Amino acid sequence: MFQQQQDRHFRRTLSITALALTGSLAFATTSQSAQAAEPIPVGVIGPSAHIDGRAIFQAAEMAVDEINAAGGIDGRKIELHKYDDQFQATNAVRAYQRAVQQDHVVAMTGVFLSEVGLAMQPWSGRLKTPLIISGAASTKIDQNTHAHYDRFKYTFHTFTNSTFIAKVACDFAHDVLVGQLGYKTAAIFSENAAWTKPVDAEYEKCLPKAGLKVVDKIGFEPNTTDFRPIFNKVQDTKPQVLMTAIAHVGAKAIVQWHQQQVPALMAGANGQGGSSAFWKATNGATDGVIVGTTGAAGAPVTDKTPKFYEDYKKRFGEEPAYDAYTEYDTIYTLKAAIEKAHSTDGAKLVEALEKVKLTGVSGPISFYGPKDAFTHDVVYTPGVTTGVYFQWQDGKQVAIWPPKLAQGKVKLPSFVKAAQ
Amino acid sequence: MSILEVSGLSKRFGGLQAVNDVSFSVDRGQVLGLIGPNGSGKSTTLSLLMGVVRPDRGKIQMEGVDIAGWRTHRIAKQGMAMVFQHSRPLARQTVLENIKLALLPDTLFQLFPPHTLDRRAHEIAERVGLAKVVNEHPGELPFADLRRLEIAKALAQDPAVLLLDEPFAGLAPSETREFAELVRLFREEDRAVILVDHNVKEVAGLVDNIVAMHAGKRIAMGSPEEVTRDPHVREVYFGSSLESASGVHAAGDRRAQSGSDRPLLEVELRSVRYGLAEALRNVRLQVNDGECVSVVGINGAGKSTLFKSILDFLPYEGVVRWQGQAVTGNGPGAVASSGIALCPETRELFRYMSVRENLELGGHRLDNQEREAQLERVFDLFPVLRQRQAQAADTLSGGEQQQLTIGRALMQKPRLLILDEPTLGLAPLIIENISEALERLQRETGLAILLGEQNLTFALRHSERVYLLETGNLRWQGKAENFVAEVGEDVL
Amino acid sequence: MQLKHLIHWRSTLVLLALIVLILMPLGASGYVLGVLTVAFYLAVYAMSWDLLFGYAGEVNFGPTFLVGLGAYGAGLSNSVFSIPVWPSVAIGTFLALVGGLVLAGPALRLRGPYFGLVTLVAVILLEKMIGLFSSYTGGEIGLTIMDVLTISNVGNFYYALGFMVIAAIALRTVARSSIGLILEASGQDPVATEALGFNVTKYKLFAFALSALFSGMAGALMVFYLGSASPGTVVTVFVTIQIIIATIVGGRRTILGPILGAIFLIVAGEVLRPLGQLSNAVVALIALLLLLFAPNGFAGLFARSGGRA
Amino acid sequence: MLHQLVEILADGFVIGAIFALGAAGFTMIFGVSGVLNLAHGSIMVIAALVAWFCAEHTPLGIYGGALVGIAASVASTYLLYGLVIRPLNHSKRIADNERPVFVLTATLLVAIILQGVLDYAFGSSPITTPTLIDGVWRVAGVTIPYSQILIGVIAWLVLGALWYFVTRTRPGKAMLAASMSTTGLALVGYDIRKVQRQVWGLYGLLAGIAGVLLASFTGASSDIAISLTVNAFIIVVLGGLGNVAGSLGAAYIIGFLGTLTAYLISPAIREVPGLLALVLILYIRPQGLFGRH
Repeated sequence: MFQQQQDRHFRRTLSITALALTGSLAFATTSQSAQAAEPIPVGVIGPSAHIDGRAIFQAAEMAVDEINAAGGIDGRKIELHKYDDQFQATNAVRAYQRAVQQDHVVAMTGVFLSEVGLAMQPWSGRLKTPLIISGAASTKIDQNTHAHYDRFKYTFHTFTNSTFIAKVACDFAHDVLVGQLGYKTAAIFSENAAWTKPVDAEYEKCLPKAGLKVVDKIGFEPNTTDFRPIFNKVQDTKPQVLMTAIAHVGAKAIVQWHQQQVPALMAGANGQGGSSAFWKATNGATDGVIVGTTGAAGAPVTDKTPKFYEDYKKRFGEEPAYDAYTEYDTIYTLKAAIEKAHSTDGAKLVEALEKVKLTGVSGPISFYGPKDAFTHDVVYTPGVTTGVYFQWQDGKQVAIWPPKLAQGKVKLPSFVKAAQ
Repeated sequence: MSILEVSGLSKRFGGLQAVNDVSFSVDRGQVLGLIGPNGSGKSTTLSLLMGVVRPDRGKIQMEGVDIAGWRTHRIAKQGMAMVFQHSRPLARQTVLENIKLALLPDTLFQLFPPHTLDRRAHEIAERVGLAKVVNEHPGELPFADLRRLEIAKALAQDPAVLLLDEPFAGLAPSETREFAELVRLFREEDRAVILVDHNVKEVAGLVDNIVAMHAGKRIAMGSPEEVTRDPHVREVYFGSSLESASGVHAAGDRRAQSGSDRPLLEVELRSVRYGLAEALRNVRLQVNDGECVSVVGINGAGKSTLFKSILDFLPYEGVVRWQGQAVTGNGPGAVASSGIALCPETRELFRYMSVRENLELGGHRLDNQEREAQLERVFDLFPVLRQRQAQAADTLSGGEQQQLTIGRALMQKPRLLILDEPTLGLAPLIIENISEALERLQRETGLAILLGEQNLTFALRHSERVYLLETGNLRWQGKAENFVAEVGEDVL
Repeated sequence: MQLKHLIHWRSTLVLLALIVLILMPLGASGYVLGVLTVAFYLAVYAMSWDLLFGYAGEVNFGPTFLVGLGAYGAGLSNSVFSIPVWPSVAIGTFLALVGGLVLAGPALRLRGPYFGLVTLVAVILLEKMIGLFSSYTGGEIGLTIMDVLTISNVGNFYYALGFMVIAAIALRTVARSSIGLILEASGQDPVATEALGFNVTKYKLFAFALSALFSGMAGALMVFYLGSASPGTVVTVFVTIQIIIATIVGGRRTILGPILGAIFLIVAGEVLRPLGQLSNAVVALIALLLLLFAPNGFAGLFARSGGRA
Repeated sequence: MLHQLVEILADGFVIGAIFALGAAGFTMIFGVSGVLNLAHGSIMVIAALVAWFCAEHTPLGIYGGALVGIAASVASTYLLYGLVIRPLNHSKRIADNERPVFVLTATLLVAIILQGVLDYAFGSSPITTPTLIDGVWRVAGVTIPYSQILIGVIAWLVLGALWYFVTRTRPGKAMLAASMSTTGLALVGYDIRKVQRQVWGLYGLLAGIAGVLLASFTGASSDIAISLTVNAFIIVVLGGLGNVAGSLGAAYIIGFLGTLTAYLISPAIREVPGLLALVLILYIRPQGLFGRH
């Protein structure tokens, strides 16, 4: 009886073992194949289910197709590898490992969530492969690179970080909100996310300088579903403008602002607001909202911007979100670096990237050095790398700032009060 | 000094005084029988002793130490062990491992038991008659062996006081004898045994003393003979007396009036199984139009299984015919719609719905006028339901709920009413109410009734014919007036 | 006989599977090792959960409460207080242990879905706390942790493998020991188990402590592997779901099953990566089909049928 | 202070009603089939997203879209019941005492599958369906959008209809009764399988309506599914499992507690007092606030 039982047990353990072995072996062997030969593999990562994630993939695709059509990089075609991080940091880290060790990409680009970017950052050093972040805004990324340059030097950031985002917003506020509309008070309206903390801090510093008194600071969780309590409180302090710093919070805030007819203009950094998909998601409630972004509706931020905008819209049937501009530039920046380095080696690419200088669709691109506070972030030049502020007017993005790009004037929504 | 002395033990659950000032004692080498009808508080008493339920008042002294209110495992270590009526052995372990579980020390610091444990477990298995199945899994064992396993586990603790909750329930006569032998063995080993059972008869030859309980109170104490003779006990069990009960033969006259021999329900069950256990075998039963028939038997004899099979809640081998048509496999809804109404032991009321809504659902197939009329009849029959018609069902007392259950069944305007233990746990007054209602129903409507009861008085009073069910087999059938003569007190 | 089982198990599974796994770095790419490293940590979460859920019968929807405490305990110690790696791991593990005992409190009072709800609440509250103290914890983007166990793929692979093996031996030993038997009995019928003289409270506390110990330590170690800790990686309900799927798919109450389940889950996720966001759905679909057609999981597929009701 | 009170009342009124709709179906399913459906939130989101999609991308318009969304929800509950729950409930390979765990896990897996499919089909960005009517009502210094009032009114009309249906009509009563005792219902002559199918249909309907209203009130996206499920779970446990009226009360308690917290303390910790209250209540009354015995 015992013998039999032990036998049964033995057989069972053996077969489990066999399964584990064959499983892992099969896995190990399949993953050995596919060595890249001629083309240059480049990775792009983002959450494909998200408006901004989709924008990253589409922009990368477009840039790669253009480059390949024009003969590639030194005659080598780019082979784009897409990775969906599904908003999960561990998933992204595994994808990064796969990209480098399996698909042999020379650089990873994209990244929408700051959480994902920060999780991938340590791996850029370990994998010795550049990570060029085009979508996440967190200033922390650049601070980390600065503080631990040796380990993190492989990380670059083609999207202006939060601090600069706020600086641009203040410049806009000074020119338009105060200068044109005569507003005097503002409330900071920002989601509680890592990328918004530097924005809040900067807003508090620079808004008063721009001429807007900060009468309230409203923070809320990114997953807030009901904004009525928030708008309710806003009306106690009666700000004339809500200076936004939102990206995760999408349609809900805007729709309820519209539905509740909050008598304050909404303007500022707004991660999703640049895409026409957002107009649809809010059913047009976003009409009248002013969005600061990297490019808009063909406004010639640089001379390359209008063509990109038109091509993108034609190809994908929607307006590019903010990170479509930066991701598109990222691919071209990478191209420039590879050409400069005459190599796809990670360390050499880092050196080349540090020296790169070009004009993209989002503005001129060069990176801060190791000594600057925001190491490897794209250099901010006041008055030049400003991006553009536009207002949603009847479903169209109308650029209103900076003046040289302006296509129209601010139109106040019916429920927003003009300054006396 | 007695090893266990209980005094003034009391426990209340909400509105129910489950155990009321009960005292008794038991010595080493003695078997004490704790008897009483269902709901009399004897199982609760065992739970109180074992510390599963904390007593409100009273002392439980074990060798001079008051263990009332102690946690169960401490009481167990003090030398008390209990065989639960329903307990679940470890299904994935063998019988031997289940026994070894009980032998394990209560410590986190011994990962693997000494080898002597194996021998001990085998010895115990041997003693309770499980030697042949030590390497089987409990799921493969017949019912009696599962009970043996429970006893083995209790025995493994080498208890000074052993509590047995209905050890004979569901056993065949030969098995009952084996178990009784085991209990005698415990006595010889100088253990004190407290044994809960429904009837005196079964335990009379086994126990030294009996405590009889009713409605939470101790109503008698003494030797089996004394307790059997005790008028109070007899009344609780038999109402007035058996003879007079079977003497009330209004029932026979009634059938003569309706004068029908047409079979309404014919049941031929070859076998009904729960997994591997066979709950019923070769049961044939017939109910004629307008007749009242009862199925008697103790708890676990298979009455509920029989009724559930008739209503097609359970799959079975065999056939059930209703008015000549086989209804097997039609599903409970269809069987019920054909005119059979069952009042299950669990009542199955719609607990958050009002009394009236419950009744209306019972009569959902009637048109409005008919339903109102029938509702009136039910209210006539059970006036308390009229008063309580807006109350939610689960706010009613037990007796009221039972009346509602019957009322809901009557709303279906059935031709056959099946009642499963309608008197279970109810006060005499309520039982009287229900009794009268049933009589009225038969008299006025010629409704056929199939009654499942362990309360013989009640069963004999209402029925013309009786089936006696014992461990899934039909043991006796015949006219109610012959029951006492032919089976008599044998079943009590 | 219990001891024999153990030796027997060691001699077959550990020797065969372990040898292959130990030799794996010779042939496999860093990517494969990286994937398996994560799978090993997930396996420890799942094994620890199996001890509570499979053996002690506790419907714990909050394994990540323990994992998260371990991860954040270690991560904060390292990044905020600059405590070295191993002491940080110890602190995280200790914090998880405390969390395990806290969770055991309601487990002793509540049963089934009610207890499950409390554990769910524990996870949500932990997530909220991380959000509220974002100046320390980094909020939703999490902590960046500078120290690492090692940056070598092979080294990390061996750390994870070694830890998983230790956890598996420890958990399986306990599960197959007297304590496991008593735990299983108290999960099935606590009253009857008490009546056999066992202090059920003691065993439950022990089970929670052990589960917390390993899941907390795994969380702490994983943080030093990943280089970051965020709610998304160690706390959210999605991680809980992964743990549950790994256990159920691998086979509950086997301790070994969850390892297979975890490897399946992670490897399948990677193999299906080309499907993009549908990969999760497909993995879940496979798991659902397994549940419907092979309810005992992988381990059950290989156990001979019969012997069980 | 007064305007805040008005807003809290107005908000809690709508939120509570939407919660109640979702939870009523959830608890009935538990009563009838013993299923704690962890895919509950996903089903609400299916309705929301399908409704939004049809309203935006097809000529059906808002109302047509809402109907299609609700139909999608009903279809999913039927599929869930027919393809997953029923087979599991009848599987001979699963021991009876383990069945609930299997069903629970299966619904969890369904939730993940749905999340993936929804992400794939609609993206994860939150959407809101178009407002039914524009404009606001200003009262006591408070602005309340007409659309919110309308949503509240619709939610209450549906709740009223549900109440009428389950207390006044025969099939409705049968379904309510089934959630308390399926055996009892079979005993009075109902075909249980049919009633079970009906209850799953009703559940789909309620979850669908709740989902569509939610999409219009606060917006919806695939990633809120889990929190919707947790919310419903909390409500029905508070209300007493299987107790429809109890879950209505609990929905309002949770709704108002959350709204009060959001207004008076911070929207960031909206759920926390509800969760704490839940833990507290479970300690004192493990059978739920309105549960009996």
